[in-house]
Amino acid sequence: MTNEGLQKCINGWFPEQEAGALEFTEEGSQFLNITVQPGQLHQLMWQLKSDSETHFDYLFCLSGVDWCGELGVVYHLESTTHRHIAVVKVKTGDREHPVLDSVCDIWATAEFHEREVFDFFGITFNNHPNLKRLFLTEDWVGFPLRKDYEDEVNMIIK
Amino acid sequence: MPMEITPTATDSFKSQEYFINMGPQHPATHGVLRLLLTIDGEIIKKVEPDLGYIHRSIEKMCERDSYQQIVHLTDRMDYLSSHINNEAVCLVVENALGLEVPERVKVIRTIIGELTRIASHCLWWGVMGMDLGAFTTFFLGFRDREMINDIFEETCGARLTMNYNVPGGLMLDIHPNFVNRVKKFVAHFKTKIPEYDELITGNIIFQKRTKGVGILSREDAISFGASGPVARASGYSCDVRKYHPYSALDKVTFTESLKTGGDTLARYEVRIREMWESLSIVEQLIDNIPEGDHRVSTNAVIKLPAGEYYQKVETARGELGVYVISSGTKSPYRLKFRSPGFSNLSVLNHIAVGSKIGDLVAIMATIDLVIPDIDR
Amino acid sequence: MSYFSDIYKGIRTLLKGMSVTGRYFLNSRKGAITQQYPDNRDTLKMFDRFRGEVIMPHDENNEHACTGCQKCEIACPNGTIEIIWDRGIDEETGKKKKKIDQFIYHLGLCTMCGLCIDVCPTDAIEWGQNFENSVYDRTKLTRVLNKPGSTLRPGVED
Amino acid sequence: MPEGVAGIAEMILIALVYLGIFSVAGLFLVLVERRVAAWFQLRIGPNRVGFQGILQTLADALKLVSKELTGTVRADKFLYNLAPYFVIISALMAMSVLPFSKEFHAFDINIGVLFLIAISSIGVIGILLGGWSSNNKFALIGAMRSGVQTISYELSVGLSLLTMVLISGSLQLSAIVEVQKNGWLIVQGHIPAVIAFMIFMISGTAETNRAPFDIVEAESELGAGFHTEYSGMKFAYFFLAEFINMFIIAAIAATVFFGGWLSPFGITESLPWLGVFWFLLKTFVLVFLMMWFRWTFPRLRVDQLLTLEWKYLLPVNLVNIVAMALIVWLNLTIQF
Repeated sequence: MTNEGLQKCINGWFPEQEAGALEFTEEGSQFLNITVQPGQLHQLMWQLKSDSETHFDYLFCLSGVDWCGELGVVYHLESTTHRHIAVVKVKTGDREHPVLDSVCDIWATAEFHEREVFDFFGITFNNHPNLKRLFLTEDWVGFPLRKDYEDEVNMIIK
Repeated sequence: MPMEITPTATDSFKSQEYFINMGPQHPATHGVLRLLLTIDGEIIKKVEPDLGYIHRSIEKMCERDSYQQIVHLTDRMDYLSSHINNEAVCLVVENALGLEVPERVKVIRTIIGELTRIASHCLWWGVMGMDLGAFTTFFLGFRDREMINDIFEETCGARLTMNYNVPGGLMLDIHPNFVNRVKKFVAHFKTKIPEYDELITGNIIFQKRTKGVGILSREDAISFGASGPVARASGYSCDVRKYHPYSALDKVTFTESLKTGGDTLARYEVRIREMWESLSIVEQLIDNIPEGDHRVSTNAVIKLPAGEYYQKVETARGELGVYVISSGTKSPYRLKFRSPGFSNLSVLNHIAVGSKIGDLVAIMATIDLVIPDIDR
Repeated sequence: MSYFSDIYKGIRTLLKGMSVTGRYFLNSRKGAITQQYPDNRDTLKMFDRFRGEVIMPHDENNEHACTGCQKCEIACPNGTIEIIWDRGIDEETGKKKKKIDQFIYHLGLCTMCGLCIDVCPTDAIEWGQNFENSVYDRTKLTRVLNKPGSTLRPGVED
Repeated sequence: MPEGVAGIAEMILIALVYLGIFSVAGLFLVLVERRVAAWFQLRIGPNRVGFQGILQTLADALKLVSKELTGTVRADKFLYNLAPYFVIISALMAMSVLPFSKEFHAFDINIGVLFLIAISSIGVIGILLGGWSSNNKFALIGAMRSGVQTISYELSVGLSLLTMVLISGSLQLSAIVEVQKNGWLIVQGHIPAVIAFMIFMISGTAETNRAPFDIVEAESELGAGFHTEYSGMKFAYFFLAEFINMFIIAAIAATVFFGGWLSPFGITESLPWLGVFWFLLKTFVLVFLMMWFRWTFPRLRVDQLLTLEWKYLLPVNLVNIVAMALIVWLNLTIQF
C-alpha cells in the first residue's frame, strides 16, 4: 500500500475528534511517519497489526529517542505480506516518570527492545512482563542515552 | 527421539528446579553472554539472558563522532560481518547526501560483503561442529576463513576490523591480486562445502542432535523480530538483499535460501545454502568489476541534512538497521543500530524451553550469536 | 525393517565422516595449516597494506613531510594522535609557518582505522607492517613519531 | 630370604614395573592423541620438546605436578581428595590382568574377563564422587551423566565379551588367547563376532567417556564436567586414567578379538618375545580407531546415548549372543 493509502486507512479507524491527534508526515524521512499520543498508542498498534489492510506484523526496530525535552519511542514496522513500512512515533513530555504502554503483547520482540529503552532512557512501559535493566547493572544511576546524562569519568566530549 | 518422562513421583520425591549460570565465561556462549538457566535435571525450564558484559555504548559514542568515525565503530559490533556493518553506515550517509557512488565501488562492496558472509558462515560452521563435539570442523572452517581473511588483509589492511568503507566509496582501491585471489578461493571453496556436508551434515549423530530441536514457527519468528538465517529457516522470507537491494545486489541473481522446518537443522542448512549463494554472487561479479574511481570526494566534515534516515542491510546474522536522526550537525542526533543478534537472541527462551542442555548449545550455535553485536 | 535400515544408514554416514578425516590424516604432511610463527619470522612478510602501526617515514636528510596541519588529529576517533606544534619561520620566504615539535602517537589507543592516514594531505604518515607491538610497560606505547632534530622536507605544502 | 618376604618383594617389584608401564603408557598415549588429533585437523601438533615432541607430555606432567592444588571451600574435602585415586587405582588394577605376552602377564586369573568388566566399572565411582563432592553444579551434572552412561554401557561391554567367551569357553585371558591359535576369534566367530566387536568398540568408547560419548565432560555444555574443580596432579590423575582406560579397552579388544600376543598366521611363532610387540601393535591400531572416532564425530545427547544403548546395542547384542551360541553349537566356527 502506498503511503497515502496507509494514511487514509489509518485515519479511517478513528473517529473525527481522535483522528486529529494523529500526525502524518513524510518530511525528512523515507517512510510514512505517524505521530501518536501515548493514550492511543496501544490501540493504534493493535489495529496496525491486526487489520488485514495494513498488517504490520514485523516490528523490526524500536528505538528510544530523547528529543531534548520530550522522550519518545520510534517504532519501525513492516508488513510481511504487503511489504510496506511505516514509522510510528510516540512522545511524552514527562522526563521524571515517563510512562508508555508496552507493545510486547503485540510483537514479542518488543520485550527485549523495551527493556533496552527502559535501560537507557528510563521510559517505563505499562504491562511489560519483565521490565528491568537489560545491559546495565541494577544499581546504575541515571539513563545514559538521555542527552542530559553526565558521567565525568567515562564520557569524553569532544 | 526425546525421552518422555512423566513425573509421577510423590511430593517427597519431587524433582527440584535449580539455577545454573552459563557464562559469562563458558565455551558455548561464544563471548561474554551470561545465561541464567532454570533447570530440572537436564531439562531446561527457563533461559534468561543477562547482557551487557561487553556493552561499549556505541550508540552514545556515535552521538559525538563524525560520520567517518562512526564507520569504524561498527567494525566492533558484529565483528564477523564488519564490512557489511561499515557498508550500512556508509549507505545511510550516501543516501542522505544524495551521493551517487561509482559502479566500481558498488561491485567491490558487494563482493567483499559476500566474502564476509562466507567467512562468517565458515566460522559459524566450525564453531557449530565444535559445540556439538566434533572438533575437526573448527579447523576446517578456519582454514577456509583464513583464505578470505588473507584476501581482506591484502586489500584492506586488516583481517577483522577492516574499516574499508568510507562515506563516498572505499578507502583504497582493490589490490591488484584481489581478483585472482578471490577466484582461487572460489575454486577452492567449491570443493570444500561438499566436504563439510560429508563430514557433518549427513552424520547420523548430527542429524539426531539437530532435527526437531529448537523449533521456531514462522509466526514466532516474525513476532520475535528474527531475521537472517534464523527467520529464513522458519519459512519467513526476509532477505534484505532481495527486498531492499543495495549496492550491486540488484544486478546479480541469487535465490534466497528458505526452509520451513524452523529447527536447528533447518537453520544449519540455510546457512550452508547461503554459502553457495554467496559464492555464486561473487562469481557473477568478480569478472565484471567496472573500471572507475574507488571513491567520490566528500566534504571533510559531513553534515547530513536534518531528518531521519534508515538503512537496512543483510549481515551474516540477519537484518542490520541503521536509524539516524540528524539535526544537521556533524554528528548524528541519535543513532540506533538495530542489530540482528539482539532480536535473534530474544527467541532463545522461547525455543529452548523443554529441551536439554545439549540442545541449548546446539540452538545457540545455530542462532549464531555474536555478543558484541547484541551488546553494542 | 526401518530399524535395521536405520542402523545401516547410520553406520554408513559415520564411515563417510571418518573417510573425510581419514583423508586429512593421510595428507597431514602436506596440508598442515599451522603457522610456525616465531620460527618463520625471517620469512614472514606482511602484506603491504597491513595496518600494524602508524609510522612517519623520514628520508636520509632526516626530513619528514608533516606540516602539522592536525587533520589527522581531528580525524582520529580515539584521540590517538596529539601534535604539539609551534610557529617557526620559513627560511626561504621568511614567513611564519606552522612546524611540528612532537607528533605523539598513542599506540595503546589506536584502533587501526586508518582515518588519519586517509586524511593526511602530504602523506607524512603511513602504515608500518610491524605487528609485534607488545611491550612490558604501557608508557612505551606512547611514541613520538618525528625523529629528534628532524625537519619538514622543503617544498611540502598542505 | 624367607618365602613370605620374597613373595611380598616380588609383588612390590611387579607393582613398580606396572606403575612404570602405567605412567609411561599414559604419557605416551596423551602425546599420541595430540599428534594424531593434529594430523586429523590439518595441524602439526606438539613437536618442540624433544624429538618430534616426544617429551612434551613429560613437560606437561612436570607442570601439573608443580602446580598448586586448588579446590573449593564448599567441597567435601575427604571425598574430593579420594575421588582421583578411585579412578586411577581401578585403571591400574585392570591393567594387571592384561596379557602382554605369554610370559609377561602379572595376574592370570581364571575369571580374567569378569574381573576386567568388574574393575572397569569401579572407576565410575571415582567420577561420581569427584563430581558430587566438588559442590559444583556443572560437575554434578557431569557426574550424574557419567553414572547413567556407565551403568548402561556396562551391559553391552559385558555381553559382547560374553559372546566371545562362548567360543573360547573360558574366562581366563590366557586361555582365550590360546584358543585363537586356530584363527583369531573375530575370524572364528565371523559375522556375530564382527558385530560383537563393533558393539564392544562403541560401548568401550562410551565406557571410557571419550567422544562421541564424552557427555561427562562435554566441554561446550558443562565446561569441564566432573573435573571442573580439580587442578594440578588430581586433575592429571583423571586425565591419565582416561587414557589408560582407553588403552585397556583397546587391549581387551585386541586380546579377545584379535588374538592378543599371537602373530598373524603365526609368522613369528618361533620368537615368543615378539608377542609383546604384536599385542601392542594390535592395541595401538584399536587406540587409533578410537582416536579417529573422537576427532570425527559430534557428541551424542544424553537421551540419545541411552536410546542407542537400550534400543539398539542391547537388543542387537542379545540376538547376537544367541546367534553365536547357535554357531558354536552347530560347529559353524571357522577354524584353520
